[in-house]
Amino acid sequence: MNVALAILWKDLVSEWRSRDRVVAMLIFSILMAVVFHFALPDQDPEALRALTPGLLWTAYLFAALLGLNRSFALELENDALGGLALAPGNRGWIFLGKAAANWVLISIVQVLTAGVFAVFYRVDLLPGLTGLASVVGLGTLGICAAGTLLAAMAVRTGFREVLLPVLLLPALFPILAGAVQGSMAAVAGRPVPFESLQLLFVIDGVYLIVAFLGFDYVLDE
Amino acid sequence: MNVALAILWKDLVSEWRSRDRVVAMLIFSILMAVVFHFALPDQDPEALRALTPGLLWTAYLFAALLGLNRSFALELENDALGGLALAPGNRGWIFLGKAAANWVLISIVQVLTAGVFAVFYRVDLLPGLTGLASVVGLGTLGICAAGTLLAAMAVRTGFREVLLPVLLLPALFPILAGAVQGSMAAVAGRPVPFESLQLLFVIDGVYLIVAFLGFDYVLDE
Amino acid sequence: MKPGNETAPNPEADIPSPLEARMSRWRRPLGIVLGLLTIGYAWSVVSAPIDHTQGVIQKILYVHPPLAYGAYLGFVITGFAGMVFLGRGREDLDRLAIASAEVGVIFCTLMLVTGPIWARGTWGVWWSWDARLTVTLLLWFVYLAYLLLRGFGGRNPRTARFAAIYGVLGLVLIPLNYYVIEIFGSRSMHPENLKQGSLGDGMGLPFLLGNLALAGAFFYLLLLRWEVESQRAREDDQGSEARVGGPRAPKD
Amino acid sequence: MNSPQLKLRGVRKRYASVTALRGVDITLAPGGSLAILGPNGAGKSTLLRVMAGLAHPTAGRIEFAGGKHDRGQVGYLGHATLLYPELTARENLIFAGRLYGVNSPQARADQLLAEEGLGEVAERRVGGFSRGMAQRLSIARARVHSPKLLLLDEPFTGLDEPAAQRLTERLTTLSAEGHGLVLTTHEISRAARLARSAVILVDGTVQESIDSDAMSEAELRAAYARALEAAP
Amino acid sequence: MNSPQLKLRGVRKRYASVTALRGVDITLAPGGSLAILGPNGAGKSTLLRVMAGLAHPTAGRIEFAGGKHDRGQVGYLGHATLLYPELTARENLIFAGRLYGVNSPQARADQLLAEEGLGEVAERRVGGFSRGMAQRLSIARARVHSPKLLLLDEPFTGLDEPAAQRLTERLTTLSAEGHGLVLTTHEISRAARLARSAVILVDGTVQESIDSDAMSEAELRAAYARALEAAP
Ligand code: HEM
Ligand SMILES: Nc1ncnc2c1ncn2[C@@H]1O[C@H](COP(=O)(O)OP(=O)(O)OP(=O)(O)O)[C@@H](O)[C@H]1O
Ligand SMILES: Nc1ncnc2c1ncn2[C@@H]1O[C@H](COP(=O)(O)OP(=O)(O)OP(=O)(O)O)[C@@H](O)[C@H]1O
Ligand SMILES: [Mg+2]
Ligand SMILES: [Mg+2]
Repeated sequence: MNVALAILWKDLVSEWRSRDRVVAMLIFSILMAVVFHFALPDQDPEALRALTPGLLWTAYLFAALLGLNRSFALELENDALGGLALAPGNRGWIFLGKAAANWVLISIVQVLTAGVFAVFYRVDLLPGLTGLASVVGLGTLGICAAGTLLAAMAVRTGFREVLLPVLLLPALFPILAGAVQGSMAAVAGRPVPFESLQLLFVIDGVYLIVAFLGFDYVLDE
Repeated sequence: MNVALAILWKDLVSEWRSRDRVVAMLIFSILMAVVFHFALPDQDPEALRALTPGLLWTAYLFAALLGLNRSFALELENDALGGLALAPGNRGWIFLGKAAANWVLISIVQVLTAGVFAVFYRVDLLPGLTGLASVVGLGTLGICAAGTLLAAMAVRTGFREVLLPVLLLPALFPILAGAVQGSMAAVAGRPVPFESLQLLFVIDGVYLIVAFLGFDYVLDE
Repeated sequence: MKPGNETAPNPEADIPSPLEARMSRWRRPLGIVLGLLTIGYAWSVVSAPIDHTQGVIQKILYVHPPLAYGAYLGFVITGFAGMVFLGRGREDLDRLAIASAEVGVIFCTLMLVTGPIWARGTWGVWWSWDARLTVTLLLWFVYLAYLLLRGFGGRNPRTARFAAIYGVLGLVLIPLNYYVIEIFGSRSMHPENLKQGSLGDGMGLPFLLGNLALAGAFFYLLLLRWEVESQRAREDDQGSEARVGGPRAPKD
Repeated sequence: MNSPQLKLRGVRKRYASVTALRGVDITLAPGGSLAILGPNGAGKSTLLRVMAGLAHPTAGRIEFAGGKHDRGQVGYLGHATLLYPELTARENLIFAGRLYGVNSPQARADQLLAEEGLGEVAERRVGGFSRGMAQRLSIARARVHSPKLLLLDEPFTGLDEPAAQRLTERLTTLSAEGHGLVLTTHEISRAARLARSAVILVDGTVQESIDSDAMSEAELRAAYARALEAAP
Repeated sequence: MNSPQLKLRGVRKRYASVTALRGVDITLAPGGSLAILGPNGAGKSTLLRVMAGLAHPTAGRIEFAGGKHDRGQVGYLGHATLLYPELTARENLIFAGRLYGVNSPQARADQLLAEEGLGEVAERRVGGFSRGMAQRLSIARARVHSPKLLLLDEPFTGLDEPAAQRLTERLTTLSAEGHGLVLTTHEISRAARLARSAVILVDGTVQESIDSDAMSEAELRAAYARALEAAP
């Protein structure tokens, strides 16, 4: 528990010092919005608005990839990850600390990104806000759980940036599917379908448990 | 010149040994295709087909980002980039060697990705193939020129993965715009508009020259 | 518990392990049974009635679901063998996991080939982003990534542990793949899962034989692949015993 | 406050194609100190990583006082510094202290910084440290939780003479207080001064071991030479 | 085949908040050899990086035989190994050879591998090398183009005794043949054996310099002590 808090503190302090991760993720998300604009020209505004939740989640996903990669790149210099592995006690707490830090940073970026997309694509997010927030919160939890575990693995095999998306994206599709569906409903002012939330809940739970237990093996050589 | 060839050889040998970059970029691109599907559900096939060139270029762009990042991550361990900086002669050749290696690897991935998109989105690419190939070739040249320079810069500042997209994407928007336009025409069976090619040509030229000359400063401490 | 935390299993662990030795004895008899089954299967598929709406293409039914079940089976074995490997450090089960993942991916690939052929025949398109189809594609991706992880990481215990965890993570998709039809029921193009008596007259026997034959093929390939894997492990083991050592002073 | 007994039995470690350790048996008595010597690539660092619980042995057992390995009792210094370049020296130590559940990490950090002569640079980012400064901080990190057993892989690397001397004194004191010590080095004279027993590894095998309580430098040198001779 | 004269005038180097060099003047005669000594953080590595052309001085000049700095004449060994972990030892040397336009890189690589005692591990990936093995290869890399001037930053780090001895012999030979040599180390005895002149850096300033052709260890030690005294 203390270990988790120590890691959370350490990650947030490093981030506060440089602010590089949040800023980069944010700019990346905004650039995604612009890329989509270039890539999908000639759409009428109505159609574009319908696409917004999907585009938003795509941006979330890739921004999260960026942040997760960085999160472990930090641990790689001077074999700091080896230093974490030396700490006594259950290594699941190390996972929780890293995952919590990722969750905090990614969530900050998501809130800001949502604002940007709302302006760009002229969508009013306020009416369905609670629904949207719960879907995003749950979805991000799953992304951070699986992402933290798999980023640690990718980093340890020495292939880092390249292996993470290959491992992570397939694991995240169910989350993406549920989250996009839920977000679409929320944005359209409908209640979030129960199945979406259920799906997210179950997957989050499974990923958290597997990651907590599995992290022990990930840090071993 | 010899320096450029030596670096090209070294990069291709490393890649051949692990094949990690090509495989990862390829799978990443395919996953992008699937992500788009999740993000843009309920589109009728006709509309989706029209979007294909844009989606394809988005996939190209992000796959290239992945590859470029990795390309310099390789140089970072043990300060190997410092080793390159020690080599005598004009450092522009170092740039050319890295850029050429990136161009080869990214092009391989692009050909395969185009095949996958053609099947997934039911687009027949054969009729406009020459047009498409020339647009892709030119566009990729620009991506590699700017990308290699900026990736080296990003890596030198120590922020790497996070800084590269932020620096690179804005520089690539003009290329993206021209390339998407050209590709759309080619896929639709129309001749590629002259302005697109012109735009790509000019930008490629400028980026290549700037990068060749600027690389000297990038490698200095 | 973890593999060899403070007590690694017996140093010169036998390769093949007792389990592997026992299992590999089953391969030959299984091969014979498989041969017989295949003959009966082929005969029954040929003599089964031709579907009056779809025509001959409907005969894909006799391979398509069995392939799916084989893929499920392969991935489930991968996941559980991985769990036991993690918990007990049983390297023979790690080798089983590799074998099983590969055979599963082969079955899944064949399903991704036969499905679209059938789809082309009845729906008129090769591919649609139907929920079932999409999740099947994902399943394929996950275990392809599993194999890639093993390929990238090389043959070492660390990679084996990572792969085991990833294999367990991937298990989430199997129930999702099966029940996705029920979840998205109405909007799905792919027909629902088979229920008691949903097959037409005369189609039951060939379908049953198909399941048996392909299950037989699955286990035959699995055992074969497992043997190859333990063979490789043994060669590795012996190879690394040959002196490697560090650098030497030059002998002048 | 003696260190627990450390016992390795038949420890083997194989990397993909290289076998680094081929069945190593070592017993370190409570409060004992051991020097691991051997040529480059002999397996010294691998052995230390196994002792630290960082690397799994491919086969064999490692025990603490007959029981399970306990990472909390061990301090480890490796070839990598284990430090975070973006944090300051002080923050690095505080973080390490928290990882090990040290009671007041701030106070402990300040104490260690002073001992290692890093007081003046305590608030500087570790990324800009010189090799010797990083090495000192890394030594402090290994000691942050006052471990009963210290594992040091070439601890003198990059230290200037006064710092090396201070380290020698500190290790002697710790050893006298009953802390366990295992170290690797290529300087046989230092090894003889610091450790009461030694093993000489060649090619992943213990070729010679000395366990007399008063090990002399000459004796150690002779054993080293014999070990190199004996190896194929 | 004497090395060109190397001349530094008023070299300063400032990092963001730290000044590592505060106006250093050094002249190395053709074929001369120089030891740079000083406590941790004195600026030795920074000075060597400036000489190698890796770091730009913030102010001041650096000249070769009165002319421009020429990277092709310099071989550099730093704290980092400059090696590619995914390539084999041999490939690393061949690559370095090509970078410098060596005539037949393969033959040169094989020769250097044999000299460093790495013949047996030539085809192994460098990623799995032990510290000493990597250090040897890194030394070979610095020498791949037979540079006229060798800059070595703590070259003995991690080497076992036989390897260290071979390196000493090789450097003595090179020096005798007229190659220039600049090295840093914390072992004063080694410095006295290898170099004919020395400077002692403290806090980015040259506090003492010895330029007698027969520098003795005792003399060097005394100068080192004086320099530490003199520094504030
Ligand atoms: C890429 C994946 C797949 C494709 C393209 C595909 C395609 C098809 C097609 C075209 C049919 C015939 C539909 C019709 O008669 O209208 C079918 C039937 C069937 N599929 Fe799939 N399928 C896929 C995956 C799966 C999976 C994973 C299962 C797992 C259980 C499955 C089980 C079945 C069953 C049981 C039927 C027969 C249903 C019936 O006749 O009542 N399919 N599939
Ligand atoms: N991660 C690894 N992958 C592959 N081989 C490795 C790895 N780590 C070590 N080895 C190999 O294991 C052997 C022992 O290495 P180790 O680092 O333990 O040697 P050492 O005795 O510490 O040497 P040195 O004195 O040079 O530090 C060497 O042959 C080395 O190449
Ligand atoms: N990249 C950097 N950023 C900030 N400060 C730096 C950087 N590199 C060196 N310094 C600082 O410059 C000073 C000199 O460092 P340098 O590495 O040259 O010392 P050194 O004499 O080689 O020490 P050592 O004996 O420990 O290797 C130190 O105070 C160090 O903190
Ligand atoms: Mg070592
Ligand atoms: Mg230094």
